[in-house]
Amino acid sequence: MTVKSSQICAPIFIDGSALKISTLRLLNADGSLVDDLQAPDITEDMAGKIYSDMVYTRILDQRMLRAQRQGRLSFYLTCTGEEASVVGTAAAFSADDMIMGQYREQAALRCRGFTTEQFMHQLLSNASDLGKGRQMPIHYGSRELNFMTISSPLATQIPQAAGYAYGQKLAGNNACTLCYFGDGAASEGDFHAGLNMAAVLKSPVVFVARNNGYAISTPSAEQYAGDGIAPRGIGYGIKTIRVDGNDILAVYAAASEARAIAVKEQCPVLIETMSYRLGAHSTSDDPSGYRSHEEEEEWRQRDPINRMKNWLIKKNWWDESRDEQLQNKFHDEILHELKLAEKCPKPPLADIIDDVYKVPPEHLIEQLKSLQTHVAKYPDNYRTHGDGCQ
Amino acid sequence: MTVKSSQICAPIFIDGSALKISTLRLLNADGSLVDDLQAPDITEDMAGKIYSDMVYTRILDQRMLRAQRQGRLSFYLTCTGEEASVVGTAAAFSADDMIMGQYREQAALRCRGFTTEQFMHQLLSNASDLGKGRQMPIHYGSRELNFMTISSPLATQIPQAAGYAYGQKLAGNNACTLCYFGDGAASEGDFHAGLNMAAVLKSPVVFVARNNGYAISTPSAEQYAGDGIAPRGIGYGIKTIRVDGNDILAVYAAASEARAIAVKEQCPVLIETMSYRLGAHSTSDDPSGYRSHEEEEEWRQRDPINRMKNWLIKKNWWDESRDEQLQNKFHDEILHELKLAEKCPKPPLADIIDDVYKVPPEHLIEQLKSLQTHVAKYPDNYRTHGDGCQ
Amino acid sequence: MTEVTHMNLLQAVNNGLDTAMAADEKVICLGEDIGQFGGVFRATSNLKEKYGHLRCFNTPLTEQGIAGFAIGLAAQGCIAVAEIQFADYIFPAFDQIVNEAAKFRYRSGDEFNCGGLTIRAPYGGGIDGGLYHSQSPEAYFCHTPGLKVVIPSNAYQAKGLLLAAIRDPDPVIFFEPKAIYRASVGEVPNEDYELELGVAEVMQQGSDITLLGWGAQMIQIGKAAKLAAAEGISCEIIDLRTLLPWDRGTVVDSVNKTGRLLISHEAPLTGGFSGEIAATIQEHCFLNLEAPIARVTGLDTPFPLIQEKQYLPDYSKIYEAIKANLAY
Amino acid sequence: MTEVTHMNLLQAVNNGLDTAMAADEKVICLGEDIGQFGGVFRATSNLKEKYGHLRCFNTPLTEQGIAGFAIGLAAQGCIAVAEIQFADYIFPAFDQIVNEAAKFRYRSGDEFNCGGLTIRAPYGGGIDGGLYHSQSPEAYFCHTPGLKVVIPSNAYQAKGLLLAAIRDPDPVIFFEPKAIYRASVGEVPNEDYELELGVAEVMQQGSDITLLGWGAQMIQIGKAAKLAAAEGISCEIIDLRTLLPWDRGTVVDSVNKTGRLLISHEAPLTGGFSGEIAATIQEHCFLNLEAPIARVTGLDTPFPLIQEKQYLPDYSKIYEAIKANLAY
Ligand SMILES: Cc1ncc(C[n+]2csc(CCOP(=O)(O)OP(=O)(O)O)c2C)c(N)n1
Ligand SMILES: Cc1ncc(C[n+]2csc(CCOP(=O)(O)OP(=O)(O)O)c2C)c(N)n1
Ligand SMILES: [Mg+2]
Ligand SMILES: [Mg+2]
Repeated sequence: MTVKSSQICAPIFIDGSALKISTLRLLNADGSLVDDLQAPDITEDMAGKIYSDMVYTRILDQRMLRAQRQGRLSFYLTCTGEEASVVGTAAAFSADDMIMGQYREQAALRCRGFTTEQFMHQLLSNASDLGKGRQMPIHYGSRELNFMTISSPLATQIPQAAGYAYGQKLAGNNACTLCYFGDGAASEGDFHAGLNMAAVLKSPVVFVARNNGYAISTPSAEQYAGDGIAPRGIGYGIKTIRVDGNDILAVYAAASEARAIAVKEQCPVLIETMSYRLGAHSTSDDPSGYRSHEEEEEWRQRDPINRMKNWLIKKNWWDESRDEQLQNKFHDEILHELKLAEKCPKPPLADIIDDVYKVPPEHLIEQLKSLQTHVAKYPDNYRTHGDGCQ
Repeated sequence: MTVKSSQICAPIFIDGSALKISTLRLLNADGSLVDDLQAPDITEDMAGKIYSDMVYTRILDQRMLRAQRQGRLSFYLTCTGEEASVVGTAAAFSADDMIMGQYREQAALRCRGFTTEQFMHQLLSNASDLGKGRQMPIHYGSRELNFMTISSPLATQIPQAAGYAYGQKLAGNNACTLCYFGDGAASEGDFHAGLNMAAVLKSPVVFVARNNGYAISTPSAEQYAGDGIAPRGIGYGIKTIRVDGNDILAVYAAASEARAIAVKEQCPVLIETMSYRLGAHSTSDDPSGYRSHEEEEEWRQRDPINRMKNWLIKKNWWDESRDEQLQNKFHDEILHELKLAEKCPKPPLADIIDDVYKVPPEHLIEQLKSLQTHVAKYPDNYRTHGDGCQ
Repeated sequence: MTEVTHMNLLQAVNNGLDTAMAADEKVICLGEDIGQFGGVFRATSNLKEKYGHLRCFNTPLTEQGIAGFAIGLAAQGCIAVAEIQFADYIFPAFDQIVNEAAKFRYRSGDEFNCGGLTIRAPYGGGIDGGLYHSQSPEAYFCHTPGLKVVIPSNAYQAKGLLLAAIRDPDPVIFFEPKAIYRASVGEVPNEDYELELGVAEVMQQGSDITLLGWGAQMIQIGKAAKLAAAEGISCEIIDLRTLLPWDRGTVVDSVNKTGRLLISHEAPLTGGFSGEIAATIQEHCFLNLEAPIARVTGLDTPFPLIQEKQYLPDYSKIYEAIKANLAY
Repeated sequence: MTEVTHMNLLQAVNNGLDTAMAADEKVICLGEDIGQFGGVFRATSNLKEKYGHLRCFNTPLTEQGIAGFAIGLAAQGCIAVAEIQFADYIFPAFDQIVNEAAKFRYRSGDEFNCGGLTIRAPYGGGIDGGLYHSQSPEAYFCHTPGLKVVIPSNAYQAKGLLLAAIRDPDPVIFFEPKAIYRASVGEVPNEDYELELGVAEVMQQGSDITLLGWGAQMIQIGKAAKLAAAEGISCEIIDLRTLLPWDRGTVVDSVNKTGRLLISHEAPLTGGFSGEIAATIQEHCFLNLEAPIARVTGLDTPFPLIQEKQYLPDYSKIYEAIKANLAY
């Protein structure tokens, strides 16, 4: 009797590092293509839109960071350094596809057409905020744009995305779900549940693990001991790819293919984008306590926006003066909308009990009434800034 | 500029089935060694003890199953078919090592020296049960034997084992933890948390995934879409092996080596034992609703106890008449102890508030007092069977 | 004339699920072992056969995943009915239920909701289940705005409340008293019907004391009331049915009439939902209360095995508490 | 004479951890970002430097893992002090805390225990945190026999109660009122001291009404009492400090004296721990109560962002409730 090929007859352990996953890369830092590859399948229009959305996001982030420092916003969080990971994936999906993000994917929302005004209303918790001023800044959401409202508890959107995509499969309209999460969130139990369920139940969902090296202060070396997130996909039986997250062409190519697989084969796909969070975790954070300037500088050299710009220029699709124009336009627009939004009213007090249930039950109506009576008696104690706006 | 070997330049997805893990097997069904291997490193004494513990467990299970059908126990659950996976692993560990099981590992407890009397007291919720009659049958535990009390919520022991082993590492006494769980439990979020934390924090714990093909009625094809549990170990960066769980020599060899690695390298190791749950999930279950007799029969042919017996006989370490003697001895002993235990008293009422806290707080003492008054008034409503025993 | 069938509570649950799935193809059932096998209690028997594996399926063994997946399904527009095998195993799903499902509509300003979600779980003692097959975790969910919590106490309620829960536009936690899955038998209409959520049921009129409970406790309360009646004590019995939001008006009216209230549940005393009810009623009926509101509940311990009978709030404990209350 | 240092509540927590780690090398701190970085609030500043990465370390981002790992550590004999970054994120750990830690000793018949476990988490509103950086989940844990629940309201208590919690032989959930992490400043002894768990603190004697609370609410209660005093109303103020098991005796004595009770907490009303206290006190002080027990709490909604001020039970709401109670 001989040993079948899938058998071994000595207790040899497979090393934890046995499965090394390569990284897809198409674009060099100078904008040339790796190995003189063929030009990837991307139109000038699409490239322009992607680039524009990346630049917009960068400027929005810079501007809002400053606004937060000036005390005009209570909180902010940038996508800086990861614009290619986010726009490159989101751009490969259709408007019918649901996006379920973590919180650092404002670039995807921009890509879907969220307006500057809408950003500002959310960030300032205005009455016109689609979320009615209930959540902290950056917790965007829009039914119209199929962008699920952001939720702070990490990784909860992962099994939800598996379920949402299962519903899309039953509906049979060839839409799928795009689900983002970070390298830190991938340690939560919900990650495991969500990926495994999507694989077993064949949900058409594309998971994008944004591996940016940190979860607040925790470097990935203290987050996992394996080779990142990608090998886990294989463990679940999910088709998986790792890409250079600062290489827009690689990200877009992988995402386009991933969406095609998810919809055609009605199954999940995992993309791990390797990148770096260039800024602080959020405006509450100061990274100097846990990482070096040198490390940051090194990654700044690999800026995804510059890399794409170099490619666009090489292709004669772009030039520096148009770049400056674009930046100025965005800059002005954002500042203008911020100022307008600052003059807008806050949501009315009565909103406080809405949407707990579809119809407010009696006890909530009572609680609101007695609150209104109280607030009327002590108006000075409950003033909210901002009143009057067109 | 050339592509580094870890880079790819086309969006080729790694297939979910890319990592196929082989199975360690040393022993053929007839008791001969695979490929005429060298005899493995196991003494006659150790082999005898292992075999005896496997046989004991089989007989205990058969006898208790019958007792449950006769209404003498409220519940039972057998290890039948998986004795080699359990004894073969437990036997490779030292008495100082903590065992944290799921619930189907009574064979490991036997291996540690739990007596028949102790089994009976737990199964009958007697006053002499170490667990004070508080949990359902089969929820054994013994501090003396370093066998953590079984808990019903699945997979909770996995991160606990990672923490327990971390404590052992700090204590520096070269002990480690042996943690069992099933193919179903491995879908819980706690599995992910536990394995990842053990890998990152370098806990000396050996995880044994008992893959027996089912979680109650759910076959593994509806539990996971990947190649079982083993590839996940690689994903976490954990040294991993898969073994034929019905092959005692393979299991023991893998477990011995795993323990050595865990203690020497102070890190986790994962073993996946491929086997089959030959009986029902528990006495509350009837497998005929979800699987075929043929499938069961096929696996019955691979019975781990028979396979080991054939090997022992081939080695002249055993014969059929000793086998019959041993079986009879266990049979009689178990029946005898069951009868004795049935005559034993149940725990006293006052026990009901003990161990909620180390010292019962005032409100619990009050609740007990009023309960005692009430029970004294309605003694007939609260009789528990079984009184008087030596 | 409505056609009825004699069936037990478990069959009524199965019938309710069947009715919901037949009426609306958007209704999906999911959970551990609920497919082929029909669930460990058989609440989902035959549903996979009837409606296919896409609409009734086994999930991997992960309660947090089940809840999360079901929330996603509901957000997409499906009506998701998830089973948690035992209420004792609902805790791994606690974050998904309490932080996600309960806040889904609120946090999005009604851009999104998961109102199509219903989570069913057998709960309570009475089956020799010990710590982990006996718990009554309803109070944890009643402290969570955004959820509805519903508990039937008989077969008729089970079908009518379940259908209402499934179709309710808010996420509902539906606990089924497994101790009386088979013991509680009654006539159940074959047709599709709903019992309004948020409305308590006055099971018996009375004048001396109000007895309030839910689930399997209604049987203990009924027995105690009979014993009391034999001594000339007239008990009003209220089955709360929906715990969140609860029907304060019905309870207040009753207590204003009887002047006394006793609440009973299996869950431990401290932090149990009887505390909330007592606190509210003492506020609203202060001047009409003739004695302190009494609570007859489980002990403040984990649920024991061998002393289950002693642990549970049974009819004799309720009966004694009625007498003590009247003697106050 | 005891040497003291002027410090805030956060520094007192840090000092308490430092004291515990210095006194016993079995004390281990773990949690997200608590190593090098010292935690997002800096409660664990310098502990990794002082005691090494084996005793103070970052964990992967998994609350269920943190709780499970810490339970295992404690079972092994270590004293595990786990941080959950925000109380809002304790729910993924709910199963490990409620089904495991709370029942560990009981289910094993005292063969094993995880009494060495303490779980710390900043909780409560007041930092513009909205739904997920503001919650007060204490009531969930107070319904769980086997746990102790402790909440300090100032720097002195924070150190003394934390040291007692860490060394207590039962698992303790320790919630820190983050709104007053920096605002609450006081003299804290440099030495090692413990404040007994299970004992409330009477902060102010009074005769007209008892005001009861915990955490950051003590500040609102204090302000309201001052306003009331200006109108000649004498308030007795009790800081509960330990919510489970709670000091019924002290509260009963006080209410028997004043005849009135007001309880305040940030958590939503329904199912909040004030319900349990009110239910118990109406039972024990029935004949001495001159008015219904009042509860001033958060609304029965998720925690809002822009309307946080309106949502919170502040001094003016407490003051109005005091006057209404006295006018009853
Ligand atoms: C369940 C939960 N635990 C903790 C937090 C606090 N928290 C917010 S962001 C964050 C780090 C997330 O890191 P990662 O997933 O890598 O995303 P990144 O910020 O790097 O994009 C933590 C710990 C949270 N929001 N939810
Ligand atoms: C958290 C939790 N969910 C559900 C259950 C109910 N349950 C008990 S055993 C079991 C199946 C476990 O299967 P597996 O892990 O493969 O172990 P096996 O029984 O095959 O040894 C289930 C679902 C439980 N005990 N705990
Ligand atoms: Mg990250
Ligand atoms: Mg199994």
